[in-house]
Amino acid sequence: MSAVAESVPARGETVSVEEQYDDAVQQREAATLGMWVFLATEILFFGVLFASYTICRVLYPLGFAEASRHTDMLLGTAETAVLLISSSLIALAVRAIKLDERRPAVILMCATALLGASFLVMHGFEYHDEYQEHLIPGIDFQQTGPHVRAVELFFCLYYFITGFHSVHVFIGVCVIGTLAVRVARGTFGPQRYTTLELAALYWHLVDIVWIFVYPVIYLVGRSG
Amino acid sequence: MSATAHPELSVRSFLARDYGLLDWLTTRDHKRIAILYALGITFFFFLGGVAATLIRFNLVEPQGAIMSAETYNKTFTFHGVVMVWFFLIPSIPATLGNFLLPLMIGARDVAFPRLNLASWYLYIGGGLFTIAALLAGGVDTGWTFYTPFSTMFSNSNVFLVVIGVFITGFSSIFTGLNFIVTVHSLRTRGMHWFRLPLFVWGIYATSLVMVLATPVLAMTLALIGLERGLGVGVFDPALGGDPLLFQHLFWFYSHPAVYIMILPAMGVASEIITCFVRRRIFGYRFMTYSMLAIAVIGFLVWGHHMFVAGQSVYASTLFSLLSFIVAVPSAIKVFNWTATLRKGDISFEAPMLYALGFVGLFMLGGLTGLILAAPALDIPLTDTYFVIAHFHYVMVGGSVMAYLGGIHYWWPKITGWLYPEGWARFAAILMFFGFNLTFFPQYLLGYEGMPRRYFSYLPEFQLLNILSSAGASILAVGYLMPALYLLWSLRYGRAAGNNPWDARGLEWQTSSPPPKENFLSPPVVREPYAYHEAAP
Amino acid sequence: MNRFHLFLTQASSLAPQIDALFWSMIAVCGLVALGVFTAMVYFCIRYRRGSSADRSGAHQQSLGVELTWTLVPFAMFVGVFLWSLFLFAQAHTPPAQARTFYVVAKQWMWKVQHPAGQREINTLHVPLGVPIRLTMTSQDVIHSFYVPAFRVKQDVLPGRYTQVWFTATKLGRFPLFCAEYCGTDHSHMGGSVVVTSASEYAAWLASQSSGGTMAQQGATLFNSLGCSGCHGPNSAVHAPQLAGLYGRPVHLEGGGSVIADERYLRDSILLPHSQIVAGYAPIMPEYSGQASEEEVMALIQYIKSLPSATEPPR
Amino acid sequence: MSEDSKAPHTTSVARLLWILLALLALLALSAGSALVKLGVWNNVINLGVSVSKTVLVMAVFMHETEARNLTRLASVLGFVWLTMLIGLSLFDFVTRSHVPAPW
Repeated sequence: MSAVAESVPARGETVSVEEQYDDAVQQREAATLGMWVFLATEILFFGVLFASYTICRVLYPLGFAEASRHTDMLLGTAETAVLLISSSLIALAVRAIKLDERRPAVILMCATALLGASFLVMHGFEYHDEYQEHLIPGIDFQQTGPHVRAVELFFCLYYFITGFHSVHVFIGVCVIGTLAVRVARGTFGPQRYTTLELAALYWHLVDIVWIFVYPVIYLVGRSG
Repeated sequence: MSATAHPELSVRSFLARDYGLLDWLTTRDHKRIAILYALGITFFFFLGGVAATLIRFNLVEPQGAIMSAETYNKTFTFHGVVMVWFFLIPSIPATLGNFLLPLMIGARDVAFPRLNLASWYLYIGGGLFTIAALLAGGVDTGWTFYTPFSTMFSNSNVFLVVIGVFITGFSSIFTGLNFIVTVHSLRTRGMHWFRLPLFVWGIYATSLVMVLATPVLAMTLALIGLERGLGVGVFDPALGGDPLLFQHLFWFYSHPAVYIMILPAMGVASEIITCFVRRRIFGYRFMTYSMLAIAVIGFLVWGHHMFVAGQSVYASTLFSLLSFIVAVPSAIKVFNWTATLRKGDISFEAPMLYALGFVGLFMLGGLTGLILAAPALDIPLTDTYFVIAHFHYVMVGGSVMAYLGGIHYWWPKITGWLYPEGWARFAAILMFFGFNLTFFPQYLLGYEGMPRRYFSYLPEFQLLNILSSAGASILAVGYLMPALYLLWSLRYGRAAGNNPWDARGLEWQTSSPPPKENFLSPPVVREPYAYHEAAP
Repeated sequence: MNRFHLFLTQASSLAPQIDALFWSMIAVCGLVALGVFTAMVYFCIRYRRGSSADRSGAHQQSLGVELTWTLVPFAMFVGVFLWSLFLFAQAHTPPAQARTFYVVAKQWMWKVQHPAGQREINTLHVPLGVPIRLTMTSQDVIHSFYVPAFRVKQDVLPGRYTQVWFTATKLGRFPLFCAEYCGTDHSHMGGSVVVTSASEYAAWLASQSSGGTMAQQGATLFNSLGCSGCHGPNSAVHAPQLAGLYGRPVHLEGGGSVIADERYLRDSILLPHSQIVAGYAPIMPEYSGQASEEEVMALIQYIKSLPSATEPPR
Repeated sequence: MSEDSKAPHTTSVARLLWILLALLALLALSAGSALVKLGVWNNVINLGVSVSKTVLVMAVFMHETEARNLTRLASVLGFVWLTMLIGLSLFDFVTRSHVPAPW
């Protein structure tokens, strides 16, 4: 029942327990539960966009199929692959730190952050192309055709969804990059990895969101 | 208990030592954060109250007594926004909940104290945006922000208010998250789930709703902000955006939000009633199940706000049925509180008066809610004063009464001083009568057909409006009284002692005010409401 | 006018039925409330501190009691729900012979057009005892058509038709309100519904100038907007025939079918590409922004008036 | 706690890489199937693939297989509530005008 926090030791040998917790296990379980609850709220944040998308698509199936064909399927698929790989790398990084393999962990985390950054760069290319094709509602949208309204609606949702997701990726890249530095300094170890694990959970969720974004944005009406 | 508090305890009290402004503003103690919230909430309550007073004042005359239609619209919008998001939603959870939840489960603090403080800052930050919107000229959309009015037609400061509510939403989410984890992780030895006081159950159920509903509101309001900024968006009718889409998203939050307001109030009432009846709550398990049932089913009934909105008849039918079902657990609770009174040993201190008032007024609000849940009756009654009366019975008669009851009940614990009993009883009774005089005529107004949000009205509605405004002035006096005598008690009140009500909750086993670490020795955990046994 | 009446006038065929349910529920809820209040007061007096009442067995719990007051209210709620559903269904089912009036709402007025072509603002003249169906839309924000004496209310949405119906059963002038908040002058967006006898209504219609019936106005628009170029009987363009279309199922490109109701006709005029008729090319220009809501309503009334090719003209 | 906290549970490298391989295969499946005209099955396959990928990520990468039941419950909560939001609001939209009134 030690309530007094121990001073932070080097090399992540022991973890400091805050006064409201009885022990490190209780603290870790609380933090993990807190993260999962937070992820549930994240799902619902994105959920509003997915719900709006679903309803608009049910209302305008043809327009959404047409609009989806304006997106870049190749880049979208590459982005998906990048995120899936980065997700597995961060999982490997968590494994490494639990086994006290600090160097591999740092490398894996840097690779994760780099993949995340490359995801953002690819998105930048996408946005740039769409700007040139006059596909950005509210800024430069000049399209014609029978479904022009539904196309514009789709692209509103496209920017809200991918924009909001990219913000999450950006936050993830920053967090993982920062943590990589701390891992290199020896802050974490087999006794002290909760922060890292939580960051990985967050990154996986960002990945999961994209897993659903990919088909609804890039794959609609490809066969038509 | 002597007139002065125990010297050692008062030194260890969470209020003693480190009382500089900076110490308070950087505190991580849940008890101090509760007090910070209480200050903010009281401020916003009186701000919203001023708006309410102006509304009632204006409605004394059919053509509007004191202001223009535009000002009136901004006033009721401000009243709604402030009362819903800056008073009712955080009221009981963020003040009493923050203070009591760790004490009641025998914990030293909430699970994430830094996050708790951050929540308060978010709350204040959101409040500042809302006040900025007021100073910049106000907003006239109503607290419901219906599209396309809010996105394409209103010329007021929608953007600022939307940002304010968005930020405050995060405060709500983090508070809920904190409480959920606290209840799961930090219960003291022996405090298993069915030994939790009903207040904790109420806060827990509320936290679930906060966490699962608020993100939807935040994102929906963000979409409104984006649509105003870009001039184009998901709700834009020119693009074929459906106006009902917004309503679905909005009410997915805003109906459960009613349960955010009422579930903790139910918890407070249960604590107070058991204490002053001196017996176990009747049907403890049913009370806990019904709270969880309300929290979950409450998410499935939002469409009853849209019976005349153009929703499909099938959807209306389903939502109506679910709305009737969610009324069952509320009915169970009212019956259980009443049954708890039976064979009790009842005394009528001010908290008990508030609690009894809560049960009665909540029941009237709930019963009229049943009428509105029937789609055929909702057709003539929705968007009239009948609805206004209904939700004020639940939120003001229910939540605010319980909040004030809780403030009185735990005032000795929080401050260490007793409030003046005579004044408190008088204020409680005054409020009860003032409240009924204010809002009962509004049921009649609604039945007669007076629509809500009307700046002017037909002359035949005047009598009832005058009655309502007269009641409001009594209510205003009633609300000012506790503010005054509670402050007075801080200076001149009698020392309370650790357990002035001889109550059984864990929070009464520590000193008043509690020490910073809550308990100097581990509290004794037994079944809740063990009034048939002696206090430990 | 300044007098306060406890009972609101019942001026439509549906009003007495809705009131019956309303007062029944008030009675039941009142009884429940009275029962609980009585019990509370009785317990509070009998078991006040210091009274000598018998308190043995005070802490007993009872599953049976709990289940009783769970299941009995539940059964009652289901009963009320079914009763209410029955009325709700009626409120959504206009009689087949109902006359269609058209309503366009805008900030902050109600524009009404009678089938015979007469227009009114903020006033609606209707004959006694005739079922009236209102097809409504909004030019800007959401409004709500509310006549307390008829117990009817329906939101009026931009970009969509909603409908409401009533049969007036009482002569007189009844207040009409906008019930959905719609901006600055929301509280002034009202007027009245004037119920007159059939003969007075006919006289009133005759006294008003109209540019022909709505269908005639629609026929003029049908030519001037260029619709007849493709949909006319002598057109060479492959376009769907409109005669007898109203109320029929239409098969859509890509599968599925819809009933050609007013909502479908409106969408097909303004946004023809959202639902393409099977077998036709999507070549029709959009009339969104070209035709006002009133003009669309006149066109619809014209299309409805076209005799079906297979049925004898009415 | 002592045993547990000294040697935290880890997932083997092979398992993580197999999962990655499965994820990429599923990605290829959804991209490929989208190019073939399958009507409504396009949507079914895409959604099915997304759900499968999510299950894999949550089960292995996010350690759900060895997590407490409470954590598992928290992890599905968001999805369940999102289903309620989409399900009930969609119910309104799909039953609006295409279906004639039942009475």
